[in-house]
Amino acid sequence: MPEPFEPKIVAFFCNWCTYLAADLAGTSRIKYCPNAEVVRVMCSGRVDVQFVLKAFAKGADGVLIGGCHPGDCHYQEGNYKALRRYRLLRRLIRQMGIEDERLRLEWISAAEGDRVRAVINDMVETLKRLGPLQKSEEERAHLLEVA
Amino acid sequence: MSERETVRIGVYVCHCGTNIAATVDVKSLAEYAGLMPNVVLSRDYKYMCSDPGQDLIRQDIRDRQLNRIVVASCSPHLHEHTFRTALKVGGLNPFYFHMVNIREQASWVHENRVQATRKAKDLVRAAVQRVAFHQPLERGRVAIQPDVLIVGGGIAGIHAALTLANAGKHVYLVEREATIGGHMARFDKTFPTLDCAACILTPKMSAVRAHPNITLWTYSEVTKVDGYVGNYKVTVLRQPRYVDEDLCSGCLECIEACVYKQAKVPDDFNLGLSKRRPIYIPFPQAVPQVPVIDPETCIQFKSGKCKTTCVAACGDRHAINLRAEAKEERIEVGTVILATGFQTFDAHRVPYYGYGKYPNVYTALEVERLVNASGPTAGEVVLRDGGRPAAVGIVHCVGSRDENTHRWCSRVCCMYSLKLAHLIKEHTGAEIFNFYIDMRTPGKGFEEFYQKLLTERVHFIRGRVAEVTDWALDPSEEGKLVIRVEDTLAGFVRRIPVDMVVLATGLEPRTDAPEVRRLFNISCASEGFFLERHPKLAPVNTFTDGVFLAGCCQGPKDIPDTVAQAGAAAAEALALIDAGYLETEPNTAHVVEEKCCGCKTCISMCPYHAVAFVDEIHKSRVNEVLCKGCGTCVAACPSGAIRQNLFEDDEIFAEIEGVLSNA
Amino acid sequence: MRPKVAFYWCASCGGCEEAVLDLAEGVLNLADAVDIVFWPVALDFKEKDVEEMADGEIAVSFVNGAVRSSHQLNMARLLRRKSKLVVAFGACAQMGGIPGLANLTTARDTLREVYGEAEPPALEFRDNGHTLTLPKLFDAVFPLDRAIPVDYYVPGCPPSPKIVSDMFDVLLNGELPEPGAVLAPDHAMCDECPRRDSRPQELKLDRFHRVQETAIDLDKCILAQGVPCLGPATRAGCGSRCIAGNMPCTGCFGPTSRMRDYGGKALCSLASVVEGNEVAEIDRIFEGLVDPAGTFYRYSLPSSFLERKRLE
Amino acid sequence: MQRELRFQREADPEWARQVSERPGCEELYSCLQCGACSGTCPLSIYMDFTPRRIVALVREGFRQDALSSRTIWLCASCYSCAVHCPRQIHITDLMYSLKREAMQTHLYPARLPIPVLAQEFHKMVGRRGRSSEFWLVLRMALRTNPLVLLGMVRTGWDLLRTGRLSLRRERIRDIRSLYPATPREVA
Amino acid sequence: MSGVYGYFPGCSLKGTGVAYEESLLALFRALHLELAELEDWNCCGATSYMSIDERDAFSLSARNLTMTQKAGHRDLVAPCSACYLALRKTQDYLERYPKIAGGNGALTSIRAVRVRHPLEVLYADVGVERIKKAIMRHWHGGRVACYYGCQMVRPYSEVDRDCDPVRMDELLGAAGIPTVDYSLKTKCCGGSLTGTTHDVGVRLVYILLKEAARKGAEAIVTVCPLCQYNLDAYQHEIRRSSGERLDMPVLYFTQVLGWALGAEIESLGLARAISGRKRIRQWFQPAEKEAYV
Repeated sequence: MPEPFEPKIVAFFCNWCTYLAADLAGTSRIKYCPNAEVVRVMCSGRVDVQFVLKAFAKGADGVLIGGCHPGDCHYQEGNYKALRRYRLLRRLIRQMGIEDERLRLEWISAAEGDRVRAVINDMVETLKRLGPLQKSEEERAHLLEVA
Repeated sequence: MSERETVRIGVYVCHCGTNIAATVDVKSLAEYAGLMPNVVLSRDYKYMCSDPGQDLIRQDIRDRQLNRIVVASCSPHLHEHTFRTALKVGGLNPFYFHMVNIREQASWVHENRVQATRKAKDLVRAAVQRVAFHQPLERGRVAIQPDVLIVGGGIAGIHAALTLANAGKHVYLVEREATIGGHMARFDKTFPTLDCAACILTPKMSAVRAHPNITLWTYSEVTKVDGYVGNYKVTVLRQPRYVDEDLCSGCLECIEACVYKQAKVPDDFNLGLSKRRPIYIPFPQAVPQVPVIDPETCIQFKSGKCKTTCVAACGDRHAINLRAEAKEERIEVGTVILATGFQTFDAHRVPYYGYGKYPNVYTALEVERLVNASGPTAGEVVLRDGGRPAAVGIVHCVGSRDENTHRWCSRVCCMYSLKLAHLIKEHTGAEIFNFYIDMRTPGKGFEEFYQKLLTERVHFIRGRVAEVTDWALDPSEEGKLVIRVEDTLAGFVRRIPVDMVVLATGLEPRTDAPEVRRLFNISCASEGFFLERHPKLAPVNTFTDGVFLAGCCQGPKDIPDTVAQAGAAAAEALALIDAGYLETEPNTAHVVEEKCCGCKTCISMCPYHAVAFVDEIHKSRVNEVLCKGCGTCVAACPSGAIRQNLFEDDEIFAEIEGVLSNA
Repeated sequence: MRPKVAFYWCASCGGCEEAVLDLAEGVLNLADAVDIVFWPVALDFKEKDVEEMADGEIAVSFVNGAVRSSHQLNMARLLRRKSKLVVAFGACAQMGGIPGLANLTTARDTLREVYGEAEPPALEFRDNGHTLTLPKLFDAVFPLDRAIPVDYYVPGCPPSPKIVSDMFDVLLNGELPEPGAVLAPDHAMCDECPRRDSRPQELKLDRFHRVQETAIDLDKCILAQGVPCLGPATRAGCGSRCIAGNMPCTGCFGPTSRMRDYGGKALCSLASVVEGNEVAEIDRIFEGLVDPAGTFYRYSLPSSFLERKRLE
Repeated sequence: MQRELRFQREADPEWARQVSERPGCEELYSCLQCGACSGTCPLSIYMDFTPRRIVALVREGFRQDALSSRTIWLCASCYSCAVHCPRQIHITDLMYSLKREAMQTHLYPARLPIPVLAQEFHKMVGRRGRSSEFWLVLRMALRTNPLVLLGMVRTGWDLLRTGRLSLRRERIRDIRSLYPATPREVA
Repeated sequence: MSGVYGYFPGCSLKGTGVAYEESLLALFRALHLELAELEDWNCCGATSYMSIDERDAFSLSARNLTMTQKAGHRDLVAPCSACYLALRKTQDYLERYPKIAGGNGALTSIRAVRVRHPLEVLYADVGVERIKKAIMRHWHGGRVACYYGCQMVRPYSEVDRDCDPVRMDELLGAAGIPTVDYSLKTKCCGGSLTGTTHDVGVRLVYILLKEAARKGAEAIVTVCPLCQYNLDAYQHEIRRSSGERLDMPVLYFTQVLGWALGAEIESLGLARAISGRKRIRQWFQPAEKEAYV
């Protein structure tokens, strides 16, 4: 029988809050789903919309951006920039037939190791419901080969 | 990627004993890495961070001409520096390195070995693809301004200040209250040695006042912090005390002269157990020895119709200036020590203990004042109605170890409860009952003190008090406070009538900790205490360079630990100052000028004004000293003309593809 | 002997063909300089004429338009085989162009849109002995380089005369740029924008307008007036024709070499300069951006990372 | 003289684990044994084991002792323990789940009227959809110790003359809708 | 804001607690609040039921809640503390522990209904101020002890805080009825223990009455039929065993408030009290003229 669908999540975590939270989850031995793989950036404000689109195109079933809580950004305002991009990007990917739930922006402070678990587990559950997202090149191949 | 030279990557997988190896198949991970493009060698080793582990890297760089290194082990926050140094020693630019976190973010958080290993492989692959793009970078240096700011004048702040001042550094000590001394100044004796708090504290307090290298600002608060390690620009707001510190001689005649013959105002230093006048000095040994006028209650301020006898009493010294106003001081310091302390748990939050309902239920801090010879009752332990208690119950863990309030253990309550038990018994001969969940006496001489109390025939009842009530079930309980508790050792429920209940309230973060935190750009742990950089290896550092922690603002601790930590914080600051400079991370942004189209998008991105528009050339430019390296402008640059060291687009895209190339 | 060149159009509007003629008298020099062996729009050549040529016989083929049908794909492959160089000419060939917006839907839906309930024509039908076969419509639009290897790109919808003549210069008598090059300057058009100095230092947008909804001030930065203008993200070389016409840049010249997903980058940048820290306020501001995909990917959807709408 | 000794083989840790998965009992293992529950419990003074000790017994897996105790039946569900517990253990729910298990395994103390009342109540409500105090008490008394009825005469009379003792047997119309059929094994 | 409230009387209010129902209806009438009794409601399962079968216990209340929803009521008023808690807990647990429902649709999606206790309705929807204004009769009775019992305030503390609740005291205070500080206001009355382990039950009752008297209360005011029954019905036994003649009236808050707000005295079921009948007769005399405000 085919093995069950395991969604793949690319997680962009800011160095000062969410990445530390993930470390804290580790030192507290909090267990959560292994589906999210973290790309560390200094600030959620560094997350270029291109990164997110790249991830989706390359076969990520979900993308998670983790930053400091509003007002707590280590760089004062980077997380607000992230929030603004995220709000507009959501509408774009919706037009591209990608469900809102596949892209999440979460504020997780260095103290919230438990939230890392909660968010990732919850996202994995949602993605399992939504099923896999088609890679760009696969789509293309499939479309051109009919010619 | 850097010109022509072929990329030769070495991958090192750490077992971390069994921390990683138990959950991640390190062997197959190393083998897998060995097959990746550009990887010329891959090893797994028990402890990469150990000397032999680092030697391995150095040797391979030499013998196998490696020019990129990937280490898969713990969090970069822990050992990135270690390995970069290893590269440097091995003759390679330290930034030809990338670290993969397969411990905190893989082996410790996953149970399924297959999945954890799969994830580790993805992460390593991503790192290998990323590191190929790494560029050689040089660390910048920032000069460290030698002056130090210390926030909080409790024992922690005082000790740190004196240590630094004695080392010849200039210290600004900023205290919110009218005097320094903090909580310790309120204590009578200190456990376990029972030496009097005042005797050991007040000399240090006056030393602070007298020290030429210390600028003491009481009644003051830090309101603004700009800049970065080495040169912080700090604004301090100094509230007017209406008595000029420089002119006042501390004769205190003004206080006697006040038109209020009886003190009327609840005295906060004594937690309202006594009264003071509108012009007052917090306590006899206060530093500075300068009275304060409290405009809330002073007639002159309220109605303007006071004879201002205080001004007259001061005479031609003219120290009293009722028109004084708050003033702002602007200072520049290189380092900061936060010693903002704690606050005690509000006993009202546990209504079953009747605090605020029954007058003879006290908090431990109140009793500290009662037993204090210089306190409101001159050391007499008397009840609010003047009577003397014949039986006293001390309730441990109030607001500690309780999911409904605070889950942590406040560390000091057991010991200070023992101390109060001893002192109350000494003062009153009353029968003392301690109600504890677990007795925690892990310090030097602590257990011996517990032993002493046992032989003093203080009662120790193991059980969390269920309630304190005035409900009398038996004539012997009439008019008493009844403590209902299960004596878990005897195994039955008991009702114990007492005259006085002492609530051993725990320590909690100050209500304004979040604001202070933002002000200095550091983090709080989940309980709300300031977060240290590493619980074991960097206990006084924060994630913000040049900002250090001392005392209970970092977590509950007793006086010895506080003083020790204050010393450590001072030493850390000193180390920075004497080094003269700090090497900065090179992860700054820079504009590729010929590509910049001058659209100015980046200008508004930077809260530090590190990006400026140069009209002559009509392009933006980044001031790398001001740049803190968040990369927000990089993401915002519409034509991709801004780049960030260590977080180049190439590098991040490579990482993303790497993570996903098995998707 | 003069180099042989071919012109061909795939899914396009014909504007790019016009662009060649926009050279005005320059066309005559061109006609002298080259030997045009294939140009269905202008001259009577047949497909088989090309088939009969030897592989690589054609020096340069200029192909405009996106690839949307089996026939276009075959022609592209044929020309690739017969040509030394293939140039993707214009936005459609380079990035998919306006036809590329069809990637927001499917061929089926497109046909339904056109034919309503009526049956779309069968791909093959006979009439007294003759069989006519219609090319198959793909479910997506592709830029030329997704169908065949492309040597050079000429941006623009359509390419500006300057770009076109420069192109002929370098291809016919200059030394060739490195393969894959876009034959236009590699900086953003803001640099050349006549209104660039009017852009404020600290731009913060609190609303967006569509062009038809507002009177655009003639000499102020258009973006600063809340009208989405892609100038900062778009390659220069167009001669700011739209700006001159008091219209915002819609990005036909595509990205600079340092961007990977044109629309994504443009969106990222634009979203960075809006006001608001609250979700509600931010969303309100973006309400003015009615059609994000259409705004940021007007010419480049098929060449974006996502390429097309995901199908259920 | 009674011998008090427990062999480890008598303990059933697996059972403890199962209990810890029941609603409200999740925090079983984080119990501090502080006794706040027993202290605040109005009935602990009548129990054979204080609530704290029940938690200790369950956690260590002494199933027999816990299920056959009178304690679990004396619990009047006043929820004081639940709100006092510093580890937020819902001791009331723990007691309920032990009562249920004691019922199923017939480990409940014989001749203790409380379980009998529960059974009768369950039967009556199960059949009629409502409970009628008079008949409930009557049936319970008959099954345990009819003599207690004598002690109840005075109270019964008081209720009767004040019109508070209804002899009607209440019943709902749509009795079938009482328990929507559900797969039992999930319970 | 006179709206229609769904009304779940529960078994006791049709039996030993009939006075509670009478006075509740009278009081709500006086305040122009409409109570619509739920059609064909069933027993809440109280505490005993939970001791036999968890799922069935929850499905009992689930049925009542579902019918409330069908009837289109947003609020369901449950005067009996046991009923109140059973309903409230059912909502909470079915949401928190899906495994209880075991995939049974009938046991879910009943969050919409707001389960209310009349005390909280009075406090929140009517409010102390409106009560003050609506006073029709001057209290000439003695001081009373407000007794809240367990399940109305624990574990949910939505009607009032679980330790030292005050809302009944405030409401009575607003109606000019003096209350005493009563430390046992949330201690357990023993519930059904008076019926099973009789001596234990009666002992708890005795303690409650005794402490109230010690604090100078001349009556106890309750919010729950079982509390009222226990405190009221066994005083003669206490007299027999301890020789103490308490004869303490045990009233419902709806009776005293109903009286103060001018409800017909006959409609308050005062005659159904067992203990302290004499005192009740004195306190709740038909109004002389000066008794009217």
